[in-house]
Amino acid sequence: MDRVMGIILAYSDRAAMRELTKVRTLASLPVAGKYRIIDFLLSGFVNSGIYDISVITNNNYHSLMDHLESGKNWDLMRKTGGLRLLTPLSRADYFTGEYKGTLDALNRNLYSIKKSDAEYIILSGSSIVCNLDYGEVMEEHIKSKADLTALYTRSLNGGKTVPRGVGVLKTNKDGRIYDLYINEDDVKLQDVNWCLEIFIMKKSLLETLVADAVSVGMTDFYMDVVKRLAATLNMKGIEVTEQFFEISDVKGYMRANMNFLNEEYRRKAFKRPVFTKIKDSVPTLYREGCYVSNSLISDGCKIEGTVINSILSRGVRVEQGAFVTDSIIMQNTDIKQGANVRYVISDKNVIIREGREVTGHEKYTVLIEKSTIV
Amino acid sequence: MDRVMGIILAYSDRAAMRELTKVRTLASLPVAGKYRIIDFLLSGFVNSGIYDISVITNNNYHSLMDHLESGKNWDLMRKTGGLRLLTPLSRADYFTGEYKGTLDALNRNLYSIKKSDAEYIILSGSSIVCNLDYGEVMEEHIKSKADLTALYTRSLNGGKTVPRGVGVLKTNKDGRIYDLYINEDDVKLQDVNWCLEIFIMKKSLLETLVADAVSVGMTDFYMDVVKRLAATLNMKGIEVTEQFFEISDVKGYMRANMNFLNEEYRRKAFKRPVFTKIKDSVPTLYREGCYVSNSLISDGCKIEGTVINSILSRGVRVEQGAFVTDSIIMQNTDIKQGANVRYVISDKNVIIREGREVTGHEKYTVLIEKSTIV
Amino acid sequence: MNKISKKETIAMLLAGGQGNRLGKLTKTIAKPAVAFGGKYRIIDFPLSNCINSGIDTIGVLTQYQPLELNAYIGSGQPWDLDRLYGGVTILPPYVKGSLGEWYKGTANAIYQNMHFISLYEPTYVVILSGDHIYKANYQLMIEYHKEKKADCTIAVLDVPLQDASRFGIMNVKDDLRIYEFEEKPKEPKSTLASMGVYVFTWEKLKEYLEKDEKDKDSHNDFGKNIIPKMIVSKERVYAYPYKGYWKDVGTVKALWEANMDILDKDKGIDIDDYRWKIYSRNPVLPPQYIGEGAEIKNSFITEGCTVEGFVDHSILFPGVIVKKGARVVNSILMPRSRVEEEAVVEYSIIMEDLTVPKGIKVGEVPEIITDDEGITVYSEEEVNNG
Amino acid sequence: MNKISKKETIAMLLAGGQGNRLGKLTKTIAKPAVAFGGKYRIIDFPLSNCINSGIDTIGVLTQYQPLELNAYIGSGQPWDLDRLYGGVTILPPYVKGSLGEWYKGTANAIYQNMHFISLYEPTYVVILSGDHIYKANYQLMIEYHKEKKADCTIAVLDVPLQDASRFGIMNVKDDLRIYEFEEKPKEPKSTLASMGVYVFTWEKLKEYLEKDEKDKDSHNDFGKNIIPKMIVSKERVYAYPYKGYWKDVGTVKALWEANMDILDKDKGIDIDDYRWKIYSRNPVLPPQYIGEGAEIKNSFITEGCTVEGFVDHSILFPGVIVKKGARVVNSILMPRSRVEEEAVVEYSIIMEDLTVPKGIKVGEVPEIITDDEGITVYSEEEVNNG
Repeated sequence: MDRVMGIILAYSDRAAMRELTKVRTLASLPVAGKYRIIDFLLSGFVNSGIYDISVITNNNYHSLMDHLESGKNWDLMRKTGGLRLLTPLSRADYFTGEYKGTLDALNRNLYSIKKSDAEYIILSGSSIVCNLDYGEVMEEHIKSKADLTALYTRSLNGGKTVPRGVGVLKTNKDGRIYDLYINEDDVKLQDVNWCLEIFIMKKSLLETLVADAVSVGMTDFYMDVVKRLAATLNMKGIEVTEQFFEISDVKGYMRANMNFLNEEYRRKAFKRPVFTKIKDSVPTLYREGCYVSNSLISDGCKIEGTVINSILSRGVRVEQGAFVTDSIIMQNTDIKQGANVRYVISDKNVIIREGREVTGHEKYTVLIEKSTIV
Repeated sequence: MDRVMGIILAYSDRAAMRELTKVRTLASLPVAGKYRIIDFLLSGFVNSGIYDISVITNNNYHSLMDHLESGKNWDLMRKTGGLRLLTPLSRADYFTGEYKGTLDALNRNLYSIKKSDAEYIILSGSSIVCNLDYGEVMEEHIKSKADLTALYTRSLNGGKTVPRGVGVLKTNKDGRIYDLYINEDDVKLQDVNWCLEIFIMKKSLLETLVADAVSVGMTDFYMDVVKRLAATLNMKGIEVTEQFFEISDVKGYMRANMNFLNEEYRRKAFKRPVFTKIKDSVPTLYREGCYVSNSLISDGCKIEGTVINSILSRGVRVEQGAFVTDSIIMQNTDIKQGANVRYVISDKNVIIREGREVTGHEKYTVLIEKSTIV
Repeated sequence: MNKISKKETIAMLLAGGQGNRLGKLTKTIAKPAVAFGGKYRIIDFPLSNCINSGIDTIGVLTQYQPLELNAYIGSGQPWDLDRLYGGVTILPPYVKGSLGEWYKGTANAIYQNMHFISLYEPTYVVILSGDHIYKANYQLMIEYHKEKKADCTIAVLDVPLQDASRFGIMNVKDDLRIYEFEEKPKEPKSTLASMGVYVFTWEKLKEYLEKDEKDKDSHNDFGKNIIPKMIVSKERVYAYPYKGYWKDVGTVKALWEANMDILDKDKGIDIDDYRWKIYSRNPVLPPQYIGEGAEIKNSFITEGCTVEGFVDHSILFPGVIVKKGARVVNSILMPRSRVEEEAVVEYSIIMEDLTVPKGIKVGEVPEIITDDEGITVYSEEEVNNG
Repeated sequence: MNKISKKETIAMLLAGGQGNRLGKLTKTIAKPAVAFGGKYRIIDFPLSNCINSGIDTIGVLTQYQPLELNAYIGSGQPWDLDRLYGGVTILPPYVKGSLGEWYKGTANAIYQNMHFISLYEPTYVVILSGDHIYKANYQLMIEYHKEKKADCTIAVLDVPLQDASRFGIMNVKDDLRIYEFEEKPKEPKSTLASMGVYVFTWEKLKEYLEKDEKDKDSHNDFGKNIIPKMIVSKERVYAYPYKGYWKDVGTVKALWEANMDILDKDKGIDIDDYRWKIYSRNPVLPPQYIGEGAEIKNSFITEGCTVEGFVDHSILFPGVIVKKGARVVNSILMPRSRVEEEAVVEYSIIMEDLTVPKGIKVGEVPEIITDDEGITVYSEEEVNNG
């Protein structure tokens, strides 16, 4: 996989994420306790032997930069290749402001893409949690002689509703893509090919496609390249038979997280290592009187209360008599004595005061913004 | 120096630099062959034991980011402290676009400055080449009980003309600053205190000054803080008795470089190590028939022609019969057979074709833009 | 080698010990590499103490089974010791001229690496060992050393009189100058025990190391030879009184106790102190999963663990699995060990990668824990025999 | 230690050699650490070959004076070998059980580190030595090894017949299978000389290393024992014909010649090849300054040098100073050496940090360079005597 370069479009934040992406990009959203979405994407590349990776981000990328640092934690601090964070404004004046769309983002970073001596590109979004092995699909792409390969799944969100904005690939029986559409409302479709936002092609082709489309004023890689050229280019779809969860609204975020409590899913997700930023947390301390059940707990927590069906990031404190259930509790949240938290997503550095009660419902998760005191 | 944090404002590019800052920030402008201006600033901090450094940049920072990477080459890849590059757009939506001035730049990065547990701040510009030892001036600052200390020199640009835009500190006889002005035309002043754009103060004071000034709509650290508060705050000037060269126009750039051919200046500038990005160049090869005199040559060059009174960056080729004199030749420039180059600044990746002649004059340096073929 | 800039203080960490009394725990690894406290190794404590004290140049002297220790230390990055100048350097025995020499005593190990120390032209050298669990700011000790204008400063602990005969005891004058050093005295005159942490003025140490090498009767040991000689020669040797938790984990029982001590805040060692972090090399493992029906009390559990059974007053290292109905009490489960359903583990240390099979009982509740016998070490021998 | 993911190929680099025949050059450093080519060390060549061949897991076996070599290799970062899994690991001799063993022969050194190799469960192991200057893609050799279904593949060089008796010579069948190995034969039957680069199928190598250890008469050496035994036992041992520059720099003359060879493109080694970079640890020094009146021909000069005199067909290492009127011809000036005014240096190697005083002449033009006598090594002895 020496000749493959990975590109992650790390900025597709959507309004439906509410306050979760107010202080960060989607790619740096915490998931499965101590991880960020991008950890799974980067680990997928690294585990497949792909060490030349560009992360394109648009704005609000402070947490992403802070998380990635030198790339060392993903074994991506390299003399050749390695990890590059590409931001707008980093180049001369004729490009200004934020990216206008995926095509603009790629176009304004073509100078960097061109420098790599990779032959192939794997282009990935950042709204689907996956630690893919790219070895097989790369082989299949090369064997098929397709100009472009798009990965798809037939099992998205465990067959549940898929919110609007996710792409669907139309393929004929030999796998050729003849159309692509974006679902425009929340849908529950069976038997369709949900696009995983992962595309494989020659680097030279990507360069040409981007330059051509941008020169005629187009902006979106999905609609203006894949859909528009479906008739002209030889595009193939390859099915990946794993379970995938996409994160484009709070419900999806909850689902993608809670799924890690499933043993089978967890085993598959962590079959290959998932790297993340090292934090030097101590082991988690379970004190007398705590009760923990069906929960994923990160290091650095102190638990004296009750935690059920929940996911705890690093450094969470659950004091005596506190009760946490069906919730996602992010880093350094303090849940004080006797507090009661149900169906809640608590962002970083939140304090839930003594005896306070914050309760959502299975159908509606309550969200507590970063650094709030409740 | 555990309690000191360095901040470099790395984006003060000025129009008088012509094409030199078209593709880069001033801080990443090549100087003295294989270095960039920021190498001297960072090395000064590191050699003084200051390992907690923020570099604030505004736009056009691709070359800066590419140069600094993880900070490892300056021994600044650290678990605590280390090097941070701060860019606009990296935070949430309420701040947009480029910085409006030095105060806006500091204000929009206050969140990061506040996180450090440093007690003191050394704030530096990036237009003066210096590898200062901050140990003594820090001691003096603390002893003097000044609220703010500004460093100045009485010998800027070797006593020659100083272009407009450089600050002058007015001090009374006990060193207290009572005014500051910016020279508004190219001047040749004797007996004034040229401001080195280096300020020392408590971190808490900087935080307050910035927040206060910004809240009443001010933008410039010089005029809106130092000048405006000269009467109220106890600000001291400390003279640094070294030779300084500032780079704010092409003439100054030429002068700052050529000065490295002076043995005495070179010895002082490199008394403490100057770190830079490692490039794994081979040693320079001097072939039969070459003639080199009074020149500073970086590794990776191949010289078959003549080089006199010049500075060569890494990977420069000077072919047989080619003639280079009184010039600055940046990375990977090819000077083909019989070409003649005099009083020229040649940016990166330039090719001067066989027999071509490019000649400036002592009073006017010809500038060849990056990646040009002449 | 490039000329290296001067460092005021460097540390030399004696990590070559075999740790005989740890038995099976050190069969294939050096003592400082023994796992401790859920995600640490013993050596994390002196290394973290160094970096937290501002000492960024450390020589680690290894000799016994160093592969795992060397791999663990690596570039020193986890302790922020990956530096352009200084950082951490592994110093194994080597061949010089045509002869190779193993490190004989602790002093000889330092003697053989004097050229390394000289590279940094230090004023002070801190000598540490890799066998102790404690937190200490060596910088304060160096300040004390300077104040006293000492040639050698020895950190001492006030121990109960009945224990004093197990230690090297310092007899001091009022100003804490040491006039006599007694190794495990039968009738101790004082209760100030050496912690095995020394600060030397480098010039002085060099002189004594060279003298000691010429003395053929010497064991080339700091405690037995260098320090007594310095005291006899009227050098300025001072005791530095240390207050706080300190434990020599030289025996199975002591190692077990030190582990149990971190579960108990009153015992005086808090590993979760953000102002004095203990760094370690972090494994790449998912968060711990606590299943339905698990019951956990007073335990440290870390990444990669899965707990479905009963765990009380125990420490689980990365990747440990405790199945349904299993019972783990007062025990230490080393990395990737497994306790199967209905198995019982009490007062035991389960070694890395081993499985306690279904329904088996390991260890028993000792009446009084007086010696190592109280703690069962479950190693491959047990597995093969049973 | 965490379980490490499998690696198809790992390399073991024998870097313990004292290099007796390099005399003063290896008095305080191991041979692989000897400076070469203006800014390199000998070991940069095998390390760069590894990383350029895609081999990212390397054990470096050290024994003789390893401090400088260990410090030079450090975390492996300059060769892009600072990795989470794999990278470069220094393997010194160590104490196991209660006994320490030095590495006896080359095979014994590998034998003692079999547990290290096993960590990565490799299919192939490449054995390299730290004494040779060459560029080679080991991956091509492994492909060849696979094609031949070989148990061991030995890189060979076609040498002139008159030189053949100085090498280990491979006698091969038409398909390049080796049926006989002769160490320095008086009457060579072939001109295929071993380059000291072996690819082994790990399973096979393990078997032979274990057998060899039991053989008390063995020198535990690859060339003398392992390879001949494999051939006799009819294992599939193949020769891999290498074309290109290769030089054993085992003597002062060979080292001098190899340095001079890089000045001459026709000699076949190009160190300035962006597709096959030779990496090294870069010193922190300013660019070189060439003064007025300097005259330089056919020379490699690097960072930190100041040249004001005459330099012809020579190699100057970092920080060298050649003063006005000095004359340096056909010579190698090691790091930070100085040639004062009017001094003359010819056919010489000036050791690190030494100064050739004003007006002194070092070395002379040999009539024919046939042996080491032709090259003068200017070392501290000369300085003290002279």
